[in-house]
Amino acid sequence: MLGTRELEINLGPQHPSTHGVLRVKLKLDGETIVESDPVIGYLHRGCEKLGENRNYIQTEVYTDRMDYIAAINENLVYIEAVERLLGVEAPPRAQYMRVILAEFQRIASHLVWLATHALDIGAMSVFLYCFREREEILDLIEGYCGARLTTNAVRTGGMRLDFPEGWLGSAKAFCDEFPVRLKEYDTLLKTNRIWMGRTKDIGVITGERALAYGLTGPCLRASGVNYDVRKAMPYEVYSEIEFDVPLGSVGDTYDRYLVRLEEMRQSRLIILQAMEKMPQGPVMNKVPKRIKPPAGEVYVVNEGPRGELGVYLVSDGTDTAARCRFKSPCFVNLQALPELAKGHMVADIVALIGTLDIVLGCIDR
Amino acid sequence: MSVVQRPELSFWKKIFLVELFQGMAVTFTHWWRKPTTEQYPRERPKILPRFRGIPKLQDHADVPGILCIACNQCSIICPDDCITVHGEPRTEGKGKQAKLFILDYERCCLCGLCEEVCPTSPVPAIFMSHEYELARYKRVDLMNDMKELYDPQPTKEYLK
Amino acid sequence: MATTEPPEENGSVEQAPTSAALDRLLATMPDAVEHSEFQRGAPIVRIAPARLLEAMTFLRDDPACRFDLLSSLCGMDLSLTRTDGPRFDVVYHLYSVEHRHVLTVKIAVAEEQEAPSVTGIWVTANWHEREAYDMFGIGFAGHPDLRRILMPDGFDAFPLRKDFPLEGREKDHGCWRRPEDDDRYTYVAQAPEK
Amino acid sequence: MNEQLLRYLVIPMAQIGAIIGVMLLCVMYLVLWERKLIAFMQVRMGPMRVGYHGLLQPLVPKAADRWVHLIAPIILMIPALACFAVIPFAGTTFDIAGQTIQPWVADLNIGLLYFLAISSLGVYGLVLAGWSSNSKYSMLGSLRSAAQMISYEVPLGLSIVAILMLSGTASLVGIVEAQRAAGSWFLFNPIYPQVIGLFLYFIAAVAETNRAPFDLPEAETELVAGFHTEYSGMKFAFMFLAEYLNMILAALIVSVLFLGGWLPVTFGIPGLHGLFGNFLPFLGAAGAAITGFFWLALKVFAVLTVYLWLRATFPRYRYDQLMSLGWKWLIPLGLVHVMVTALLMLLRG
Repeated sequence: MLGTRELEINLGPQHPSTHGVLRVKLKLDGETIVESDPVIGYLHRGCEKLGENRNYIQTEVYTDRMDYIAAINENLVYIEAVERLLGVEAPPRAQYMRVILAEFQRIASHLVWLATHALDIGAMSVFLYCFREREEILDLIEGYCGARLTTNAVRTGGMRLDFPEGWLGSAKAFCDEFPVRLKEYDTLLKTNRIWMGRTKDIGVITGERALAYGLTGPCLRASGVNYDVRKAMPYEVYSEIEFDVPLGSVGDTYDRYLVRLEEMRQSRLIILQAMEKMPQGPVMNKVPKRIKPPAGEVYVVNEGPRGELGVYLVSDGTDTAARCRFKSPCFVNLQALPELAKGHMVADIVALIGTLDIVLGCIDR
Repeated sequence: MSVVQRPELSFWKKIFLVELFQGMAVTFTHWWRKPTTEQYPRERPKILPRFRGIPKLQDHADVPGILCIACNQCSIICPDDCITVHGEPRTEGKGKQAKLFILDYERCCLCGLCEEVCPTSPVPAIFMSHEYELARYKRVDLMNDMKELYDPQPTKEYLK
Repeated sequence: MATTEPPEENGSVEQAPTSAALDRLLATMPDAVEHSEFQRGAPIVRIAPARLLEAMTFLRDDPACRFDLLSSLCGMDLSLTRTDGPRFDVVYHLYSVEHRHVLTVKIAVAEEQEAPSVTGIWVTANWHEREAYDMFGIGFAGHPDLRRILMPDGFDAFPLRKDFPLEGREKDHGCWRRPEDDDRYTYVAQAPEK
Repeated sequence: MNEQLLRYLVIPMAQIGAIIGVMLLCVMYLVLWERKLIAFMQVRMGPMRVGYHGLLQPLVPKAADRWVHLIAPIILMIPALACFAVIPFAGTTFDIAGQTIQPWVADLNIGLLYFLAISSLGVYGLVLAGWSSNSKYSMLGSLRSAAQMISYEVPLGLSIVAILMLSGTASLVGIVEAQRAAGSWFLFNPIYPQVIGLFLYFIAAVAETNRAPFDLPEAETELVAGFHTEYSGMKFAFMFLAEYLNMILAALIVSVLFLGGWLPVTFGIPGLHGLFGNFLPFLGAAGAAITGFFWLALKVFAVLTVYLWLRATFPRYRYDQLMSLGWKWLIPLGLVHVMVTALLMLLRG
């Protein structure tokens, strides 16, 4: 009996371009995708359960293992939640240091995104150029806190150590020659017709639909919605730093590429401003050795490179949290994949996974 | 907030593939730039002073005997419960010192909290060393007791 | 009638925090709101589960509130603290891009009872509710396909409940068995026979 | 009788053996050169501990039907090697120990047609390989590569038609002789410089050998290495070798057709036609042959470097864009190119 049946194919969980252990059940009609169903949970380590059985100092060690590409942003949002529970403020110098490190981590995270996104679409050299830049940033982060990826850099009430001498000099050196490198990526990709062909009008999503899906970060701003937590609800010292929030117009993969490139330039400007305005002074406030915040709850939101990082902490007066919920932006962004992928070709789902910039540790927690 | 502008290829650029050649020029110029990779086993990476390798024990000249005072602060703070310490009265001077100190490398996540909370005076007894070659052939080697925690792990020179 | 607790002072003298959205909600649907309070400046309101969908649609569509982003939806197991009332809480964190204000909505859900699903209002709630079901076992009435999202499908317990041990149940553990002739442990994925 | 035997059996066999040996050697060094060049272009060192010895142990997926699985790489390999018979490696014939030896295996007067016919047999190998591995990924990969190779035969052919018109003969030796007679490479041909022809041929050849921006069938990021997913061991080595042989072949054809085969680099400039004709005058004809071979090798090396340069720079086309580029852009361009060549040949006599 002759008949055509849709080809069911498994993308992942062992697949070079799923940015981690993600499995997407694809239903193909020829080359076009009829239906896709992402399956997650392969990297679930129960960070929230650990959060409820470890005290506030120890749980921070687990936060940078969730979104291992934007470690300092995860540490920062968790520590801010603990500080708001305790009612403690970090001294101004520490706040500026946090902004500098968070923005460096954002650039590093965007570089990993650009590297893997370009490699999935075939531009091998961009992958290696991006990692060369990221290497310099990781050396800076290692110079400060001692680890490249699992940073554990922020402490409740400020920062444990000040910048080592010579650190600001090399940070400034990086910021000086970074624009030249960005221009190289642009000449290689931005106006390249093959790149345009592979990213224009792929995975288009309108502003309202993006908000309905709860998309945040570059994916939302590429659809034209102006929501950046650093501007909407400024934390640390972002209110004292002027920077620009790039928005897209069409909301396709090409816009998300342009928005993230522009964000890297803005992050560099933020770092330069923060380094100038950073006052001298202590880096740590008086904080009790055993952190026992008063009973209550708090939901703190930061702008991570992938979107809105949220921590919901409920404390019952003891030194371990009653409920510790990590809202992960990639978990929400990945949910939009089936709608974005419908009707595109198999090669596009690779570009779509790249443009959503998902990190499986952040999704599965 | 500024809307990013989407460049359009002009007709002539499309015909004469200008931007493709620009792209090729970028890779061409990279040809003779100095390569940034290091040949790992022969060239050793430069370790920055604050690098957090595997925790190790250390002693200090002005404190006789074992520096660690077996106060168990590190084993309390450790998120993965890797450290077990048993104390004994100090041989010289008063107070306690560590009789048995087991650190389980297998579970250690190099977070550096133990070095922070260690209260010993001149230098923290347990400190984050600069060793990063942590592979062992047998799981049993990962449970290090005091003797192994003191001597730096020999880095065989890969001369091949 | 809803009582608005005086916000507790946390050392800094600031005028009592107000939330336009909360007042708007109290004005239009006083009976839906069981209790509302301010915690560190953030408005928190507890709504009767029966009136949840109505309240949430109002919060999203009302021009004064315009909560178009459901930032996070999560379950909470209160079996240790709230022993008398229903066991679970479902917490919704809402945000309005237009007015830049936040609101936390809570509903109480008993163990066997099902919470109304808000996937009709915000599509993002789909996976959040699946995770709440997967972690706590809270059923959501009206959810398109409520199945486990993080844990393997055959898993029969709810890990984030307070009574689930941190190290996991004995039954899920495989064990490291070391045959005599070889000194390397090999992982065998079925429970050790006592 | 043994003289006949000698001329038509022993010498060609020796030549074939020499060609296969040299080609396998330069495939290995081409692979090494590719990894080193792309590495340098990407600011890294590339393989430093060079120990390339492709002897891998064989493996066959159990559900595959064994014979087809075995034959597919062989079908891929035979056309790649067979096409070398027609390539003129040097210009002058020379004699050793009394026997005159031509620096090519066979000078067919339908040389170019032979090349086109044999090289398009490779498609069978791909399809069989994809089909016999009995896995969805290989299936998709092989269908894609078959469609791609077939649709890029047409622009390949069109760019060759212009050369046939200019040189009047299909034998590759004849083509290079025509370029010598015309006084300059076809690329800088006074009547109608074949720039578009070279561009067309090069793009089609890149697509034909599944390379650079068109390496869709083995797009590792999407289909996990396409049709040779399930291959390993000697069979994979065969396929790998076939791919690189095709690449060298395409570079050879570009050099012979457009860059004047064994003619020295300065051939185009009026005054210096024969300047570097013969590096080793004391060897006489053999010296000229060796220098001719050297020039050909230099041009092939340049063309291969451009191949690798493309791979380091450009992202990958999607399947349907690839097809539309081939059918909507390259084929019309090819037709126009042929017409213009014909027109100009008529006008300029």
